[in-house]
Amino acid sequence: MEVPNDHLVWMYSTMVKIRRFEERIREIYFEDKLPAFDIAAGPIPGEMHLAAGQEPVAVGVAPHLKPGDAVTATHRPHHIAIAQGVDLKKMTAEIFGKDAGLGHGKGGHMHLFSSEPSFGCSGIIAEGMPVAVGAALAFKKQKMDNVAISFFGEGAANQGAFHESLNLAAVWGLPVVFICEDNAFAISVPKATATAIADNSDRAAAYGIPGVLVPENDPVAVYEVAGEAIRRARAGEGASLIEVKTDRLWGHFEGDADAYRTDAFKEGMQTRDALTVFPEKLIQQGVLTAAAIEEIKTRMYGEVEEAIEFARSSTYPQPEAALEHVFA
Amino acid sequence: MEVPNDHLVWMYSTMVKIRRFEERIREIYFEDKLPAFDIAAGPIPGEMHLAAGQEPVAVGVAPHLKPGDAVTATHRPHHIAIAQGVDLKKMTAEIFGKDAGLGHGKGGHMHLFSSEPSFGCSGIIAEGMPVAVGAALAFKKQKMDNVAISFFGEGAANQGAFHESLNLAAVWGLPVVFICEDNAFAISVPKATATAIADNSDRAAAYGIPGVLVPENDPVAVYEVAGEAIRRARAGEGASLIEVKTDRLWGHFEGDADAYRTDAFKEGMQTRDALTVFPEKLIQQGVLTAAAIEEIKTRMYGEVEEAIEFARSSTYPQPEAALEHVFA
Amino acid sequence: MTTMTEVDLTKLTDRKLTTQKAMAEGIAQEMEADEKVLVMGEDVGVYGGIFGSTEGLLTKFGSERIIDTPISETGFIGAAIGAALHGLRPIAELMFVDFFGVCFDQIYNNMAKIHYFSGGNLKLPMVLTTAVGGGYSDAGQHSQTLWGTFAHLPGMKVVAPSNPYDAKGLIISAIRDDNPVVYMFHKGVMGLGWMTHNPRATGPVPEESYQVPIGKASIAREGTDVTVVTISLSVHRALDAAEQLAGKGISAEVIDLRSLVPLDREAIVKSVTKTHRLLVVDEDYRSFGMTGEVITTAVEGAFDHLDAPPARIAIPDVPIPYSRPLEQFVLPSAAKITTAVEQLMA
Amino acid sequence: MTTMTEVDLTKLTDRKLTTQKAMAEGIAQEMEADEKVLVMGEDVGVYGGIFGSTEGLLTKFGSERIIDTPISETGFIGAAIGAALHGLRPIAELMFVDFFGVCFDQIYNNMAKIHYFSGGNLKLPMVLTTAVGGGYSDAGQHSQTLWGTFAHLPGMKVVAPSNPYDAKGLIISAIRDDNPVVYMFHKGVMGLGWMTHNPRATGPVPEESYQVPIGKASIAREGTDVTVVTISLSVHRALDAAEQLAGKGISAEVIDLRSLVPLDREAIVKSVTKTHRLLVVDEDYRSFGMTGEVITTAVEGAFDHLDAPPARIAIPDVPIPYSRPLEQFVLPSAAKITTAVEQLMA
Ligand SMILES: Cc1ncc(C[n+]2csc(CCOP(=O)(O)OP(=O)(O)O)c2C)c(N)n1
Ligand SMILES: Cc1ncc(C[n+]2csc(CCOP(=O)(O)OP(=O)(O)O)c2C)c(N)n1
Ligand SMILES: [Mg+2]
Ligand SMILES: [Mg+2]
Repeated sequence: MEVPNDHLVWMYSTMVKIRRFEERIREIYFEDKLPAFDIAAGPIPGEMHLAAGQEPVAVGVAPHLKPGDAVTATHRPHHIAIAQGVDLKKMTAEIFGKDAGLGHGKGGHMHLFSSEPSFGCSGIIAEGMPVAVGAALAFKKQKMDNVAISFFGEGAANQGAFHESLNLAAVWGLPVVFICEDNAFAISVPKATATAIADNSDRAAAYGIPGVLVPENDPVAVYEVAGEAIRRARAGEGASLIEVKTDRLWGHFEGDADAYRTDAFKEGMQTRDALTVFPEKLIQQGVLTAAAIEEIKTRMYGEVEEAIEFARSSTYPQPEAALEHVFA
Repeated sequence: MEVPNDHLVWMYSTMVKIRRFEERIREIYFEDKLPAFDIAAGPIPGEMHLAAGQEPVAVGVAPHLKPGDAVTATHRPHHIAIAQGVDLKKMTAEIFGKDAGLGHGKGGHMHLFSSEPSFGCSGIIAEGMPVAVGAALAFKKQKMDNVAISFFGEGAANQGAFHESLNLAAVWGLPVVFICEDNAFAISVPKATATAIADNSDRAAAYGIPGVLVPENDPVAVYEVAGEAIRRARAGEGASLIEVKTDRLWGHFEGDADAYRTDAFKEGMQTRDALTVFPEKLIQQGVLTAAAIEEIKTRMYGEVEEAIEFARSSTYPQPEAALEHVFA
Repeated sequence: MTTMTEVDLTKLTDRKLTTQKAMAEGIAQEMEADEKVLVMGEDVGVYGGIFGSTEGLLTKFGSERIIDTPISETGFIGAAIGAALHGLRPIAELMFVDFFGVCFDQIYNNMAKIHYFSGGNLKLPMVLTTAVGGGYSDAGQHSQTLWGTFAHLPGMKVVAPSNPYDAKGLIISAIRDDNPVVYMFHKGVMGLGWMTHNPRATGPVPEESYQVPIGKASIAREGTDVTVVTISLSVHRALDAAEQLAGKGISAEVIDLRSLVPLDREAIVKSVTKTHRLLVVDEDYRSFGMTGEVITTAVEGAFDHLDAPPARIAIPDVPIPYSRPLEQFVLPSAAKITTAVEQLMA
Repeated sequence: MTTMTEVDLTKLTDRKLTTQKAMAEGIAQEMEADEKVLVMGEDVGVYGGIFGSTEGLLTKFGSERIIDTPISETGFIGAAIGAALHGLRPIAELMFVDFFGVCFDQIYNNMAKIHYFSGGNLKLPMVLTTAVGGGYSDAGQHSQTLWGTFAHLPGMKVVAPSNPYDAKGLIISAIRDDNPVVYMFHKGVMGLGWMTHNPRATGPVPEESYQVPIGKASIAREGTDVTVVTISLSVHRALDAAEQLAGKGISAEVIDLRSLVPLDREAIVKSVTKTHRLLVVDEDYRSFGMTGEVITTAVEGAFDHLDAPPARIAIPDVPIPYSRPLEQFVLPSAAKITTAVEQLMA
């Protein structure tokens, strides 16, 4: 699959935006939490799962999506949401717990819901997988050519919902693509001690659907494989499973001492960081210049700063608003 | 694998016992329920899932078991329990809801529990699968050479617990054998509309364990395949998955009009009924004579009648006993 | 609060149906009216639902809209959520409520919370139908009601009809509701040919479409001496007891809650304020459930009106046993209600 | 019912631990004493449990007995059941109680019922440990307590310690119990370095092994004017409120239930009989839960002693919201308790 230049540039730009976003959230997360770390304190309290390193998965898929497509993501959702074009200001405001947030502050970072584009995520492992199947069912029943994408971690692939979702999608021939972000760890538990086989993509055979491995954390590789899977889905040829070997650069959540991964492993991730490797390739290929890269960074950083400014300056919901929205 | 003659005879005899048991339970089940069928009435009330037709699976596995091995079965448990040698009198008394039953009448036909031999079953699809994994874990931790066997229906193979159990068993290298009784239907839902692939044995690849198909409802075929899987498990070589194509001769439960299966399908099952086919083979092979078969029938029918007599003549538990045994 | 009397007057009809047929008719009428409604579940197709809840629907609407699923409750209930978010109005059937443990995350953490998490932006118009209750020796994994468990967790409405009229009206209301509604039908109120005959399971049902409001109790029988609050099949038990009690000069008012969420607290308080005595009857487990909630509601709203401590009858915190004498011992019954009321009056 | 005063006298010690260290020490001592005890769960190994419940155990006992599992709660909790039936005494950790929906069938339908179904023949000596509670903006799928849900369903004991002493004594009792015990530790009582500092999360813990009885409440503070019944972290809130109230001349007795199953009804009734007033404080959802059960227990046992209708504070039947002002609005607090008690006394 040929990748058009504007897609390459978009992918890179979006990777920059995501990384910057995660870095800024990380900084702000620690505001007012130190010196004695207090998870409940600061402008962003609670658990915070950041996706730095996993940008290639998000940006490799998103260019193939169109309005009406549905995406479900996990507890580590920012990169996916940003790539899909979820309103960054509202999303950031939600992470800050503000009334202007996607959920008026009710959901927080693990519960970002948007209807246009259709995005949802959750705090329960594999919870979004059947939901994506259902979105795809709705598309098929309504004869729409939309697709649903379900992102999940390699740890989630050992949860029962994975199995039920893939079987349902396959037996009903639904337009859904399951994308496993294999960062080799589920919190501290290495894939090798949790998963009986090396590649979850091989599990596709248990459902008679295509399973494709993307062995490197490269946006172009993801782009090509996801493109084909989404094309199939849109054309009524059914579901696919993709596994991408990717990297979680930081701890499982912020505050995680990350003592369960060796220094060598961590250095390896730094060396192959797509945020460094990919732009180098783009320069080599003549797609981007150093100057263009600087321009992109300035622009993306600006967008991120604007969203953060928006979130910071927004007001908190009224306490009693907690009682609203239990029922429509 | 050579099947010793005494095993052949034992398998046939046990098949006769199981079939007779199911036939007699069926007859008694309808006592006092007619003319207007009332599920709550009669000596055996409630749902009744009988296994006539599936005897080969039960008797093909049991000869390889030894004391201390653990078996978990399903809502359709009688054939497995009888083959494993669960006390027939106590089991029958439980089905009759009597105090002399395995569970003093508390469990009933879907909740038969025995410690020697170790047998359990349940009313929830796939519920016994993780339990078998845990029994195998206990055997491994305690350095015992026992194995655990988990029986389940082909419908259960689409339940999340199937996936989690197989992965756990594989990744921990446990001595457990998963045996799928594929009778092509989950109540009225045909396998083809529920399961994305033809043979669940192919799903073993998703866990890196051997998966073997037994394509015919034949005790010897089951014996051979189960024998090898149990040998592997006992030898510390890990888990296996087996699928046996078998037949549920009657309705899903008693009272089921069975309108969802065609006459042709039902006739096919009758033609290939192992209770007819297998003894013919044994006669041909000179293992049994017609007279020996009669003798076996007499003996087995007698055992069944004795158990039923025991159950019938036992007393019901005192009503207040309902309050006991919530806690040890 | 609507009384049955009001209902009978306004909706007078000679047409009698079983609860099961009334429920299936309600679904069919909504499916005719709105092509976005569809049903998914195990054996809802050719079998028509193990308890007849979807009888005849496959023939009427075809397998595109009446979908038999694999035994994958997490999968298909989660799929119903996704479908509800994307334009459909699915009805998902959990064959027995007892099976909720394999799929409760999708129900209580996802279905019930997405509207809230989204700050009201996303709506989830779906119905979860499920069979509840015991009394026919189906043992501990096929006889529970568990409505207390569902009602305890916020974000889903919970209804349980006791008669054909309410069954049809409530399923229609549930389908039209923009919120997730859990619709619990007791096998013993369905009027199934293969269950013990229950005359109260057949009753007048207008042919046209109508709604019974969610969150409103009904007075199943008016009375002045004591209030019996209950739901679903136990309404029948209470009505039988009330008849016996009438013979003994005791006038019992029977409140059929019909919904647990929202709970019609006003109806409870109003009746207790009138009668000064309360018995709560429940086929769910006793502790941490419906009986405690209803009694507390009465105590909160009518403390000074209570002439005696409220009493309760429920499953005495044991799994449902299989054997008939054991099961009958733990189930509520008209006899137990009669005795309890007599003790309350003493 | 044991009072804290008794306990402090008999077990006098200068040694102070956090609740988290006390719990881990209790597990370690039992593992040393009985090689059949083992731990399985997500991140219980090198991570030591996300909330430190298994800190140091991997080093002490190795990966044969401290087993990191895949994210397969149905699988490994079911496996713990199988292991318990075959000679081991497993502790299975469900990382957050909020995740129970993916595995509840194994818990409530299997673990809790096998002993009963077997007519008492099979025993299930296992412990399910799980973290509960909110207050740190972890939102609606990571902040629930849900103990009411567990306590409603028969066949499992349910305990929730509020302090280090009880944490150690209860985990030891749970491990030695031949029944399934659900051990719920509130993140806010653990004394974790990365949570808001809570002085009550550190306290005296004897080094030697000891048991705290399951099913016995304790009087966390004696008082005469009003009874505040609660559990887990809300005991701290109630104690804070009781101090404030003392300053206003109101003497509040604080009952720490410690166990919900079995529920120490005697302790509730005894205290209410003395004080004549009851406030129940719960961090679980309000309706169909603990508050209703405790109030009903008081009404059943001490109706004539109540001078005012019992009151309750609990999560007002909404999912736990993320944003700090929203979450604080729905959580119980010392201030809310103080106000409610003042209203009760008025
Ligand atoms: C059902 C359930 N079990 C456990 C958890 C706790 N948990 C949150 S994230 C996580 C690890 C997930 O690993 P993976 O799926 O690989 O995603 P990653 O964090 O690596 O992105 C775990 C165990 C949960 N949220 N839900
Ligand atoms: C979790 C769960 N879902 C649904 C059911 C209802 N149910 C009982 S048996 C059955 C069909 C099982 O089919 P299969 O596993 O093939 O076993 P078979 O009945 O054919 O022996 C179903 C759906 C159940 N008991 N548990
Ligand atoms: Mg991972
Ligand atoms: Mg089958």
